[in-house]
Amino acid sequence: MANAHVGHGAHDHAPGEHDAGHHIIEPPTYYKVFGILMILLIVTLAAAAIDLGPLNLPIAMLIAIVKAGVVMAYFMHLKFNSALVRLFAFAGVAWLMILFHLTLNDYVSRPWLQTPGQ
Amino acid sequence: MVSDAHAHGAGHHGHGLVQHQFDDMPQQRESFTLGMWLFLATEIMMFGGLFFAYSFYRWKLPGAFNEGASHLVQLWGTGNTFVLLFSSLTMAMAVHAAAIKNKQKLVMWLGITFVLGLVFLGVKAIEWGTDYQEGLIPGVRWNYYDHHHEAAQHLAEQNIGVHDVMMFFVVYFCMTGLHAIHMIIGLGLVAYFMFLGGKGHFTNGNDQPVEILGLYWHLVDIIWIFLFPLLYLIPGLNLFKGGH
Amino acid sequence: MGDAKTTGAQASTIAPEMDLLYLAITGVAVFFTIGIFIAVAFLAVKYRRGAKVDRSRPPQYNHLVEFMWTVIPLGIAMGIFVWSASLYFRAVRIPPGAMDIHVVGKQWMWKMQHPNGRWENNELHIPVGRPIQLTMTSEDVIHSFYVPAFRLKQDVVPGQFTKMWFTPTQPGTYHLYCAEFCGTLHSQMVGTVYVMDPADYERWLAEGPGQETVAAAGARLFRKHGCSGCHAPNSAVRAPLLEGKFGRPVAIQRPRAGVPLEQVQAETIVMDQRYIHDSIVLPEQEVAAGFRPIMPSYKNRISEEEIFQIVHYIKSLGAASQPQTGGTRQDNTNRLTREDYEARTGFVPSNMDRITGGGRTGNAANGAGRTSGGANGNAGGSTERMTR
Amino acid sequence: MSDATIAQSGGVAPVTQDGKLAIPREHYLNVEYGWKSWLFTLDHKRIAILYLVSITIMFAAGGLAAFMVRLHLMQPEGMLFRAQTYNKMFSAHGIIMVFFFLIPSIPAVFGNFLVPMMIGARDLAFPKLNLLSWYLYVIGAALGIAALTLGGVDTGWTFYAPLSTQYSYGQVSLTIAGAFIAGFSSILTGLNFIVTIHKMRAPGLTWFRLPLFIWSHYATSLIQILGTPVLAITLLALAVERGFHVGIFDPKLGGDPVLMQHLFWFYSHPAVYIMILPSFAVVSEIIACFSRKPIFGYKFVAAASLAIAVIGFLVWGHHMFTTTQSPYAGMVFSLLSFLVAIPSAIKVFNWTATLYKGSIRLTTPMLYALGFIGLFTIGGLTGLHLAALAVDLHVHDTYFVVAHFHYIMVGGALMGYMGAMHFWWPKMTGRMYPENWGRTAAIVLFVGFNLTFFPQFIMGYQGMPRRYATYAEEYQLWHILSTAGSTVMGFGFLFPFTYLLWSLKAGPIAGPNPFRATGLEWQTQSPPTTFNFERTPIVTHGPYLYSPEADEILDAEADLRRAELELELTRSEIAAHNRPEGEATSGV
Ligand code: HEA
Ligand code: HEA
Ligand code: HEC
Ligand code: CUA
Ligand SMILES: [Cu+2]
Repeated sequence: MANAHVGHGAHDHAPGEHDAGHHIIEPPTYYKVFGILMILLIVTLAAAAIDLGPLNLPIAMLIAIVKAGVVMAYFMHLKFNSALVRLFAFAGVAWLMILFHLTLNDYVSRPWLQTPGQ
Repeated sequence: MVSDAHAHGAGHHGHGLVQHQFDDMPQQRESFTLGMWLFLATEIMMFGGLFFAYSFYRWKLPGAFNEGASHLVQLWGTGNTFVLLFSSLTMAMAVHAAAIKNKQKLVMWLGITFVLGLVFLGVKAIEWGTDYQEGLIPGVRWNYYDHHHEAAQHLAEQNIGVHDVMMFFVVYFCMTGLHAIHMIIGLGLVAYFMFLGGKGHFTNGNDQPVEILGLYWHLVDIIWIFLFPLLYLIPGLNLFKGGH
Repeated sequence: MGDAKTTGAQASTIAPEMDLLYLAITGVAVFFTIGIFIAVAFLAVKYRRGAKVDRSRPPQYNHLVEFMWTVIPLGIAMGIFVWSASLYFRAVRIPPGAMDIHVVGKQWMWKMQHPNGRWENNELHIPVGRPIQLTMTSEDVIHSFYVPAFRLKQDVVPGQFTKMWFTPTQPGTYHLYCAEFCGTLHSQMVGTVYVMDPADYERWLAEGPGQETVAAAGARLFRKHGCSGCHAPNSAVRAPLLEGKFGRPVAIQRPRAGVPLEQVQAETIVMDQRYIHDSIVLPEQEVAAGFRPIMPSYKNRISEEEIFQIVHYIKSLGAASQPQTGGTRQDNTNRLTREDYEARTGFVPSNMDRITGGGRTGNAANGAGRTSGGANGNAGGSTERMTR
Repeated sequence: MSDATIAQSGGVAPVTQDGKLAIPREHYLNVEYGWKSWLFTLDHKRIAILYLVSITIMFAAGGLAAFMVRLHLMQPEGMLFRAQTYNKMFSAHGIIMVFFFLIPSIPAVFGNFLVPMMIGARDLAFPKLNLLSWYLYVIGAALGIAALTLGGVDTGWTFYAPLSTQYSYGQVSLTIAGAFIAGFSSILTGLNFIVTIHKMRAPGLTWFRLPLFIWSHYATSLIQILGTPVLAITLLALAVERGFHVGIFDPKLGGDPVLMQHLFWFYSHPAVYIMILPSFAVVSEIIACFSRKPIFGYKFVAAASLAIAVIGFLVWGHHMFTTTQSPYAGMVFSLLSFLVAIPSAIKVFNWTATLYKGSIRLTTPMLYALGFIGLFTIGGLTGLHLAALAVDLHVHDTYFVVAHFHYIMVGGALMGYMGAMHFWWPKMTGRMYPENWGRTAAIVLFVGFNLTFFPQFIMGYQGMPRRYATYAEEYQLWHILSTAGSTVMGFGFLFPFTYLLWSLKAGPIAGPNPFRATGLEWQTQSPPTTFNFERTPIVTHGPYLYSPEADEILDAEADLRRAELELELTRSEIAAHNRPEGEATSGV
């Protein structure tokens, strides 16, 4: 929908879209990103070393999400892609959340119905 | 998709890099980028089914998952995470090399990526091999209760059933197995791209296929980024003790 | 079956309410269907090509109209939803004091047990006017307990207990169906529900003794076929004891041609139904480690049915510390224990504790499939099913 | 014959004046010949034809199985087969019809053919993927057929565990492999469409100038992309469980069978919208054309497609009301199921409203489209019965459900497919189908359809369970009616099968736009050339430039001209005196 322009047509692009996939990131950025990933890897391990009880899992996932985000933004150039591409990149994750949410909804609420007979 | 991009783009038809159905290069580039991301969305959904099964059983059988995960060697897992993250860097460098039309560097970075991928699979093979010897592969060789009599006894006391530990390993092998299949496909593509890259295919202005390959490679990496803490780190950190 | 009533019969308290809701929805459906049909037919005729009618300034859209035909169906739909959901909760929430009957589904039959322990197959006798609750599980695949005259069905899922309840309102005989596809004879997993006067029911209940349980039948066969001659604790032959072994790991050897048994590596598998079954028909295939393979094969000498019973008997030995009375215990809890279920269905349903309030305490969710096995090296064959 | 002529003259009246239309000299069908030109083609139109042929074969197979099912059920104890064989028969029927016929049907054939043409593109964005998707489909279908001939499957199309993983003796793994591969074919089609629709529209073709056909296909593609992978992984898990005897879903091995149902329906409910949305697409085009009006409330109809695609992902639990699913989850799913009915309602009402003040021609495609509205309405409204938690306790897994989904999938989706077949047949082949035969077949199918499936509602409510090889006697009457109806349907399908083949050789020549439709696909010759358009069209307006009033005038003029011509001819006839009558009129 980003590119609907009356009288132009689909491949007359919104400003900035021209660059989709053309944007060249210079290696130093990549090195920095890699450094961040390494730090995050260490943080992952450190977080696992501390026993936080039920918090361990969410924290581990949070770090993993940050890692994935960094990879997507820079290595996969998502930061420089059009909004449309970003939309679809997140559609997969969003739909997955539907699956998780509604299914766990079922399992979690199973014991709720207390029957007086019991 | 990747090969599609290549075969046309590389100018097999002898005229231009723009395929017949497209008007110009930007349109073609955007189409391929969008198409690849859609494909990645399907990959996310596909792995998503397994991630869901994982979450569900871990939620249902927390003790058994803890026990099962304690038999994985965290050092291998950590090493492999490093290897894959590193390979993502080298892949990004390969994409960059193609963009700046540097043939030597392109082939070099792809080569390093390839080697790193091999290392990853090698480590996985070692891990699985040990699992086999230990009888930790459900449906293939499962001797868990033989080798871990005490643990089994202990679990029984906690009311953790025979199959509950097995469930961890079923999920573990499904997830890492599917991931490994993706790695193998990725390696095949990287090798193929090295071959074509050596012939100058991607440094003639048609660098997009490499970028698309890169997207695939990074996604496989991202999936591992999630697999590693979910599978290896359940019992907390204990790098140097293999559970076996 | 021929005498079983079907449709018209509204034989439970919930049935008339179901029919009313059904009729209401059907009313909505008919209204819209007829409306659409008439509108389409009328417009198609009136505005047929060549008809001299006013076609000036045809409307392209109209927000008010769109709004109306979004909101009105939405309102109707929400109305139906509220009605049906509230009826549904009444249909699934079990009233206090319901009489508890246990149901086990298996390919392809139903087994019901009454509070006093009486078992029956494919028939269900119940008193009229009393709330009845069924506690159900399955031995193998998913089945579904369906009595059209009650307007109710509930899936019967292996590894879990499901419940349904109803109060029959009319004496008579009614169809009982299995509604979830469960394999070859799904369509013959049918039976009859007899709704009786309470007095008749009491008489019926009293006249039949508790029938032999599967495990008890197995015990009889175990003696009849001479198994006990070797496997009894005081037997002269050196053969493994079977008590307390079910569901536990056992060491075995798989003899290979030309290799002396002593040199064959032992491995561990879980003693499960398949293993026992194969031990009976193919004893030489997996030999209990440390024993000579002298056990004769009973292939073609014992029917599958009998093997099934023997297997269940051996399973019940797995709980040797408990009295082996199977389902005929007559204490006033009228609930089967974990062990009873284990003996009947081969595993303890995961929600056992919640449903029956009995059994061992512990993480109920962890209970599924505790005691049967089957995932060992050679299970790739076709012998894993013998639940008939 | 004469009807075809009328349709034709009603179509491009000015062109018919010279009395002769000709098939254009060069088009996509005759640029190349030989099997290689087909098996390696990258032309979306040729791939569409490949799909058409293979899908027709699968439909015949699935229909044959359906007919066997119906014959068997003539008698309570079953007429033809042992129970085992019957189970394999309905499983084969369901699996073929769903995975190998209905899911690919309209998108892969007509979507493939028309999406690029409707947006003024030369081809889909990824022609090679398109061809690959056809090959995947063929491999999947071949595996499916192989499984069915090498012993069959008896799990139903739903593959519920643990029946499918531990207890079924059939060729479950092979069938699963077939469905798995066909699934990827479906994913590739969807991916191709989305990119094409986003990136390849002709200049000036903004989103709200897109035909509704495109909107619906876009929504379909979204479902294909986001849903199908979950089916793939579920099938994979089933295969692993079956192959290695480990328990992912089998409770005896620690698994949870209801989890499998969740995963299965997460795809398979949205999949029913994969089946129906493309039919919505077709019906919107046909109704606009034959009532000579833009679709009423275009934007609402377009948005409804997307709404269905999204909400459709939230309702899958309504297939599991009687399992161990929690009543609260059931309630949520029930509520959402009622919500998803609303966009469908919007569509039905808007189509009906489109007829108002139109200039309606009851051609064959229009008959199918109007039939679609009626039958889909019945099917959809009975979906409300099923979505109502309480009622579903009674009718779940009875013939009421069977009737519900056949009303939608046969009465709706299949009728849409038949409508599309007739509507775009001239575009695809350059020749007209015979109008009278077409109408007859449409009516026969409509009658046969209702006779087949209406009785199933009745016996379903009376408690007749589905997937029963034998049944209680009191249902026999309804079964016999149903079988009778299916026989009528079987004959009904023989008509189009025959006359469409005939029309390939002998049908009247259609000309570029026999129906005077205004979509882009009609602005080029029939059959089109390989690249569809001489030059990329520039779009300055919406897709439905119809005006019933103007049309009536045009029609009247055409009629006048025809009358004059006829008069002239009659005069010359009288002059010639002995010329036979038939020849004279056929010249018109
Ligand atoms: C193309 C296929 C298709 C489509 C489009 C639908 C559409 C719908 N389906 Fe159906 N369905 C199937 C195919 C389909 N279904 C199949 C194959 C099965 C069985 C699977 C199996 O078990 O094998 C099934 C089963 C099925 C069930 C499970 C039944 C059971 O097993 O117990 C349910 C339950 O809610 C359901 C509901 C619905 C609803 C609410 C819609 C809605 O989308 C319908 C919306 C349409 C309308 C409502 C009509 C138009 C509206 C009006 C004219 C206005 C008036 C409207 C109101 C007042 C609200 N369907
Ligand atoms: C697209 C989907 C689709 C279509 C089109 C049909 C079409 C038909 N279906 Fe079916 N059906 C399903 C999808 C479909 N069905 C599904 C998903 C199930 C559930 C399966 C399960 O439970 O797992 C089912 C189940 C099902 C049952 C229930 C079985 C049971 O539960 O025991 C019945 C019974 O009457 C039936 C009948 C029919 C009939 C009579 C047709 C008729 O419309 C068919 C008409 C067609 C013909 C009669 C053949 C036409 C072909 C030719 C004329 C060509 C001639 C042949 C050659 C040249 C070789 N179907
Ligand atoms: C001649 C004595 C004999 C008779 C009679 C006999 N068995 Fe056995 N059985 C053995 C011996 C010895 C073994 C151990 C060697 C082997 O596994 O083959 C054994 C093993 C078994 C095992 C495996 C036990 C384990 O711990 O692995 C089972 C189960 C079993 N028998 C059941 C039966 C049943 C049921 C019958 C009667 C139908 C029966 N046996 C009759 C001698 C006998
Ligand atoms: Cu049991 Cu169907
Ligand atoms: Cu559904």
